[in-house]
Amino acid sequence: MPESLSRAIRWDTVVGALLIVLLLLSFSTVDGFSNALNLSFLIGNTLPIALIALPMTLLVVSGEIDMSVASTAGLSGAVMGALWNQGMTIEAIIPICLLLGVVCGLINGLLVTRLGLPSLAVTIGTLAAYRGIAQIVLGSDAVTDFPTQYLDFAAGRIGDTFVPQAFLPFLVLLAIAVVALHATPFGRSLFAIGASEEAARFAGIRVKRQKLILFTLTGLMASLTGIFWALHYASARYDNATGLELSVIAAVLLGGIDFDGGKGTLGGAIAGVFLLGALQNVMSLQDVSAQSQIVVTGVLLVVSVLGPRVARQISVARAGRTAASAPVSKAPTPTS
Amino acid sequence: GGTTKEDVKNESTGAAAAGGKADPNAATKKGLTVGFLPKQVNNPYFTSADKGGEAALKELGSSYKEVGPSSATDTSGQVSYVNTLTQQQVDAMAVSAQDPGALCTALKQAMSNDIKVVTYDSDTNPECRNAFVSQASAEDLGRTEVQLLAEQIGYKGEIAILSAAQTATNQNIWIDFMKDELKDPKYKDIKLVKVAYGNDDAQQSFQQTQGLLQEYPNLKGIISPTTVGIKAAAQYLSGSKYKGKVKLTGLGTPNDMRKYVKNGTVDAFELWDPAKLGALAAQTAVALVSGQITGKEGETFKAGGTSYTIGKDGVISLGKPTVFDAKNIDQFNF
Amino acid sequence: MTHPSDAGPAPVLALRDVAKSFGAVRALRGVSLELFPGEVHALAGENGAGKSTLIKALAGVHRPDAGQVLLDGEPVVFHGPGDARDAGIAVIYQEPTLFPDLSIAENIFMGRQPRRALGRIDHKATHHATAALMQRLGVDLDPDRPARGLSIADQQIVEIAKALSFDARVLIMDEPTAALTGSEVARLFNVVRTLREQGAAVLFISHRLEEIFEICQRVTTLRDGAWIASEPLDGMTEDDLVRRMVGRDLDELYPKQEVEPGEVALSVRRLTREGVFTDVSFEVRRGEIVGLAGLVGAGRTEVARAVFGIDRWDAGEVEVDGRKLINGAPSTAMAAGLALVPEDRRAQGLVMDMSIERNIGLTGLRTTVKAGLMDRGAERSRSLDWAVKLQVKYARIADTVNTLSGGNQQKVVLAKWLATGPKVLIVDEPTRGIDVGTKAEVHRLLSQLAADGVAVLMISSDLPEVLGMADRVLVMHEGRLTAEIPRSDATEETVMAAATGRAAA
Amino acid sequence: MTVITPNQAPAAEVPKSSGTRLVDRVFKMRELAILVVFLVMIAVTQAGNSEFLSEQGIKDLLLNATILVLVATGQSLVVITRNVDLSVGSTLGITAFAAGIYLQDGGNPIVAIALAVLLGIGFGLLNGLLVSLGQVPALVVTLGTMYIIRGIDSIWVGSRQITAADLPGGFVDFGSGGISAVPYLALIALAVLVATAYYLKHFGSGRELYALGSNPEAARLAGIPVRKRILAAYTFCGALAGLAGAMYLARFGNVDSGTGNGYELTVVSAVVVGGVVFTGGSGSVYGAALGALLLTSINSVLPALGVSSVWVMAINGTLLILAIAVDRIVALRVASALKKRNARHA
Ligand SMILES: Nc1ncnc2c1ncn2[C@@H]1O[C@H](COP(=O)(O)OP(=O)(O)OP(=O)(O)O)[C@@H](O)[C@H]1O
Ligand SMILES: Nc1ncnc2c1ncn2[C@@H]1O[C@H](COP(=O)(O)OP(=O)(O)OP(=O)(O)O)[C@@H](O)[C@H]1O
Ligand SMILES: [Mg+2]
Ligand SMILES: [Mg+2]
Repeated sequence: MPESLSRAIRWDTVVGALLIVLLLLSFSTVDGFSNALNLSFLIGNTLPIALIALPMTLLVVSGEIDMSVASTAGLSGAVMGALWNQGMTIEAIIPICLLLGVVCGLINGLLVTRLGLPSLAVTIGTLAAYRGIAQIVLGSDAVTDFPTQYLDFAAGRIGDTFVPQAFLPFLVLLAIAVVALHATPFGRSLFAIGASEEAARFAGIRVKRQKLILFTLTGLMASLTGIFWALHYASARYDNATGLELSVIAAVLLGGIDFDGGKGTLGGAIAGVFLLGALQNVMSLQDVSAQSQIVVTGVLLVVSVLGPRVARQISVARAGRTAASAPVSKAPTPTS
Repeated sequence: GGTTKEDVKNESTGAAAAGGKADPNAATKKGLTVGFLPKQVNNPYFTSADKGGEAALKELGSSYKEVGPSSATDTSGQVSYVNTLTQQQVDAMAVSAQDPGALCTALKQAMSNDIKVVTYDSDTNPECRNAFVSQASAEDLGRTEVQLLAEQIGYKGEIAILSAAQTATNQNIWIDFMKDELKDPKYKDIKLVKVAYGNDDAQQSFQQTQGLLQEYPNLKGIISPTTVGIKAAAQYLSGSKYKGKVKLTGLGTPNDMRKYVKNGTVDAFELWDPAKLGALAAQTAVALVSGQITGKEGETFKAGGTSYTIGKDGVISLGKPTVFDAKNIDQFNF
Repeated sequence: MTHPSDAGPAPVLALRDVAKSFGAVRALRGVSLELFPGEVHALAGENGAGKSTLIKALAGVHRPDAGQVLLDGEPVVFHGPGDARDAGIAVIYQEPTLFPDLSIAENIFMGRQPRRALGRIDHKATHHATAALMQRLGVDLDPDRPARGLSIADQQIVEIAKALSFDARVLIMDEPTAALTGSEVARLFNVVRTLREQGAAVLFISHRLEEIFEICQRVTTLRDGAWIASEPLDGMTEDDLVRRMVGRDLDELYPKQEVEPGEVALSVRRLTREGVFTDVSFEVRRGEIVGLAGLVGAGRTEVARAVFGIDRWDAGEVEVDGRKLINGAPSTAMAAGLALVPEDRRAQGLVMDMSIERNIGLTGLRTTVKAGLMDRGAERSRSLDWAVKLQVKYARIADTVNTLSGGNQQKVVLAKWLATGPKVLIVDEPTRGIDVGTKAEVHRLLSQLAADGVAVLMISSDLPEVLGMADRVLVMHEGRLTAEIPRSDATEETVMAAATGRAAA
Repeated sequence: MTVITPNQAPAAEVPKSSGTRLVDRVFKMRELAILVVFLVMIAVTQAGNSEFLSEQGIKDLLLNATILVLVATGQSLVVITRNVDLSVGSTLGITAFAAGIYLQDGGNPIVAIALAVLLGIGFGLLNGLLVSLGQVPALVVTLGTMYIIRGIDSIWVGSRQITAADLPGGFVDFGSGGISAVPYLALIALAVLVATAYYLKHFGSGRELYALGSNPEAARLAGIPVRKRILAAYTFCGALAGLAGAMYLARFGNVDSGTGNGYELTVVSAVVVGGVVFTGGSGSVYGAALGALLLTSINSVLPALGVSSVWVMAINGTLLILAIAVDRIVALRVASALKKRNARHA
């Protein structure tokens, strides 16, 4: 099989193609899909997942995982609400919340890199801990009265177009993340770490430091998402974004990021995020029940890993057949 | 000079809901579509409520649809379903809000697209909907539950509350009224020792009940103003040595609680009829679309033979809850 | 062809016209081979000639695309390694295949533990059988110790013990001696001889030709996946064999250039890592090749790891080119001009799932950068340059390194480090698993590097290599430096004496 | 032939330093760290609230742990093979409902349990086939089947629910009954646990699970039927999730479409806290069971100490981290002590 072809059927490109096909089909056949309002809803509701998917992809590529992202988001929303209730200015609150996210990420990172604990276990722990702190901070309050210009920014769109205002900053972040992962030495070292941590260490890559940076970035982005969430939905509660981590992970997996580390592209991950988002939007418009949507998500996940596998096996079998059928050259005559 | 809470308060006073004028005699429109959006689909309570709404709509010659998230804490899911209903251009939607604030933007969006919004069971902020159909006045619910339990324990002893989530809006209002009721001198020998939260999760409610009993060995009674909590507490009590000794009351459905009433774990509990709640929500929605009401205080409309008056902030109340006990429980099936 | 098959005993196991391809790579094309009882058969060929592939075909790991496997003259199809094992074939693969979490005893007897009633495992019997095997091999390894953390050599010994425990009719060994030192090799050979006398057929692969001549009776040579010859070793010379393998005459194996040592480039002073090595001091000068010899487990690798910063040291200091290194920081060591070619290429030297290009590029992340971004052109040309310079045999530079043969993988590791242009190069078993031709090249390279002013510290268990290449030989014994022997005095005897602790330092 | 001479182990056979060996064993037992944490926690609670270890209290502790212990035991087997099964929560939910529906129509409790187990086996097989034949990452596949089974469950169940009133009295009584402070359910779980642990230690196929988790490629070369073993591990995990479903029904007498949602994280936590390593090949089911006991007990300890439930979650998470951190630090200490002592001087 020619290289270009086998490269073209890489799973991340398949996901991207699926997304495009889905969009085109929906535009022409699904009532209410193509109008600007719906598209802005679609994008707006998918943004929190997409935002967290950026650092999560990098983290997973380097062989780690952060289950606490949704809790960090919830915590930063809760702190934002609590401080707002105290009468602080929103302009002061947001940096504080971002800093808090950095601290949350740093804690995860330190536990993983300094103590050498498995990140899955650590972050399942902090998943509970951060959410618990959020509960302590905000209790049963639901803070809703944030200033309108912020709410409008988080929920509004640019004029009458389908583009939410918050989408442009997201695109900037996406571009930064793509460059960081795919075009910098930092990103390159993440792939190496994910594929073989020991070999990366022997190549002089500062594995622990890179991981610490990543966890910290993830915390930062999670708290940014928490702020966005609270403003987008005009509601800061301690249980904001509960369960978001699974959505992020499902989307990232769908985008072809290998959880063993060392493989995947950000483009694929983001395509996965929006594929799931668009699919849910379309299914809702088509009156597919929530339960059936869950099944579809599950089937898609299974197919996303079985598909490339089957494709590869078929292509290997085909390549094997052509090679085997090539004439075997005569063994050279022995020299003695 | 940033923006603080105070600034926001000052800028956003006034601006209540709904303009226009009500015409009580307008004809009831037919062929409408009303979308029901419960907190969670598949939740038995909401299913009965929505079934009630469906029946009422059928009677009124309109059609019904139900959408909703499969988790009761998936607020963003609920928001996107509001959006979906808006996209599908239903005539009205009946929403039970997971969060008073989170749905606001989307609901306002819907109202600006000429869709009438009724909340039922759980309200949003008043400016984000046209009317709220309340299951019973919060005050009634809070006070009667205390009265029920006080009778069962002979107005004496320690009691506790097992609530749902700490953020559950309804429960918190009811609990406030319970505390207020307890201030009455006739309850002077009753002491509320703790409010525990089981998060509407069977297992957590179970363990919270255990904890209450271990922490307060002299506990005489528990009020659980949530159908999940009371069921879990009843199941725990009925399998423990506390059965019959510690009284339990609160809000539960007759089907859930039948067994525990019969085996002596529970004497009496209460609830409104969720089907009626759903029906009233549907009727209110149709009345709003038909222009018979706009949601202003004082307007009246007829639904299912009864006349309802809209109270302050657009709240319509279903009436008093029903108390279930061994004598009457077999007459109910929901 | 000069087969004795019409006369002597019938072959136990044979391959007939076997072909095997991986995608476009034709690893074997029409290869035949016959293994006779009571005979040790050598398989020779350059890196990537197809030796390991042939073995995997024999062992049921690979299904040949064409041709037959014959067991006692009957064609058989092995559906998996288990089938081959049941047919009495024991295999030592080129790369150790141990279960790190399990004990040595379990590793050896996995799948065939002695049983008690009801099919339960007899743990005690397993332990004792392992202890007996270890005694037979003359090593002191605790059967209950987990395999994790074993040195490569010890892992290899466990593999050998595993293969011996089968009492198999056919014993196949893919470079079993690559990580071993002389005394262990000698013991292994004694065991192999005993097996041969008991009538076992043995297939033996090694890049150390003297070993082949020592233990084997017949040899089959492969070149580029093709069968070249099968013949008795009697009367053959090493040069004959090399010519079969390489297809030409070989240059000198130890092309040591005489160099006048310059100033000190690497200086290690009183370095100690508790429980591992103690009070190690030495210097390496520019232009010098210093050999570090010792028995397996003497702690040579440990010293190299600590110097490079992989492990932390507890006391002492290291200077590269006058710059003190920070404890436990490989990146600063690299920045100071230090390079380490580690001993375990699969785990430490390479990211197996990454391309050749990127593996070599990994050490250049700081240099092939333009405006903070990767300069892909520079990265590719740097990688290509070095892959070509070291004559790595590959199909595409973008292929993952796990498709390369063992020796070519080793070349990639070397390329990766030479590309950094180091001032001090530490190589740990640089020619492990490398064929003679390449070995000579590697030696010439090391020699050239030294001549260009690089200070080279060469850790090797291949004593002739140390003697042939080193200007000075340092010897370690039980975690201490016990001797420093100048080239003129370095002989097998002096070095071994120091390594076994017989000579006073 | 059953005559056993006590202490007949010949002294000479015991390696030289049997004393230190024992110490090693004990220290290497990662379970010990958890056990200590657990005991300290219980002791502190008892000191603060004497009701805690009353007969009812002990019974509650055991009952709470039972279901998690079962599921965690099954999960450990899968994790030992370097895989994971995230669908256990969904399986538990759907099997509990299936058993409930059957009982509701007047079925036999034993058959109901068998039904739940069989259904669990079915889902286990599905996962096992996908993972072993498809050779795809277990995390993704089982996240997928988690969604699929949950979706099917909620479509099938709809808004129906099984309540205690629908179930035979004997079945529900069995769920909360026991021999003094020891519930029947806990006895069943214990039996399963001990049998599984014995199997893992003393049977070839059990050891092979560790082997293939430790190094899959080597396992293949050693002729271990890798796919078959993985399939078996998943099937067993599914079976235990099914059994746990039946027990859930008996214990809580209450099943709806949400039952078991989110349970997978609790199970994974228990397994991880119990020292079963996610990269496969090590850990024991006893550890996982202790992890389960620890986790569920925290949820009983905090209310019993009168800690406001607002704090429960934060404390829960912190304790979880503490448990694995302590475990890790102890392991590191022991490892470095061992290294110094064992340094080879050949
Ligand atoms: N799994 C594989 N996929 C693709 N190519 C492979 C694979 N295994 C081996 N090859 C290729 O087959 C050829 C023969 O490899 P093999 O490992 O048999 O060589 P070898 O003679 O054992 O070499 P060495 O002495 O270096 O161990 C090489 O070109 C190698 O790149
Ligand atoms: N039984 C053991 N327990 C713990 N660690 C061990 C054990 N055996 C060996 N080691 C580790 O291996 C080290 C010896 O390393 P190694 O065998 O790599 O030394 P070496 O001299 O580099 O030998 P070679 O290079 O031939 O492998 C010991 O110091 C120790 O760290
Ligand atoms: Mg080879
Ligand atoms: Mg070494």
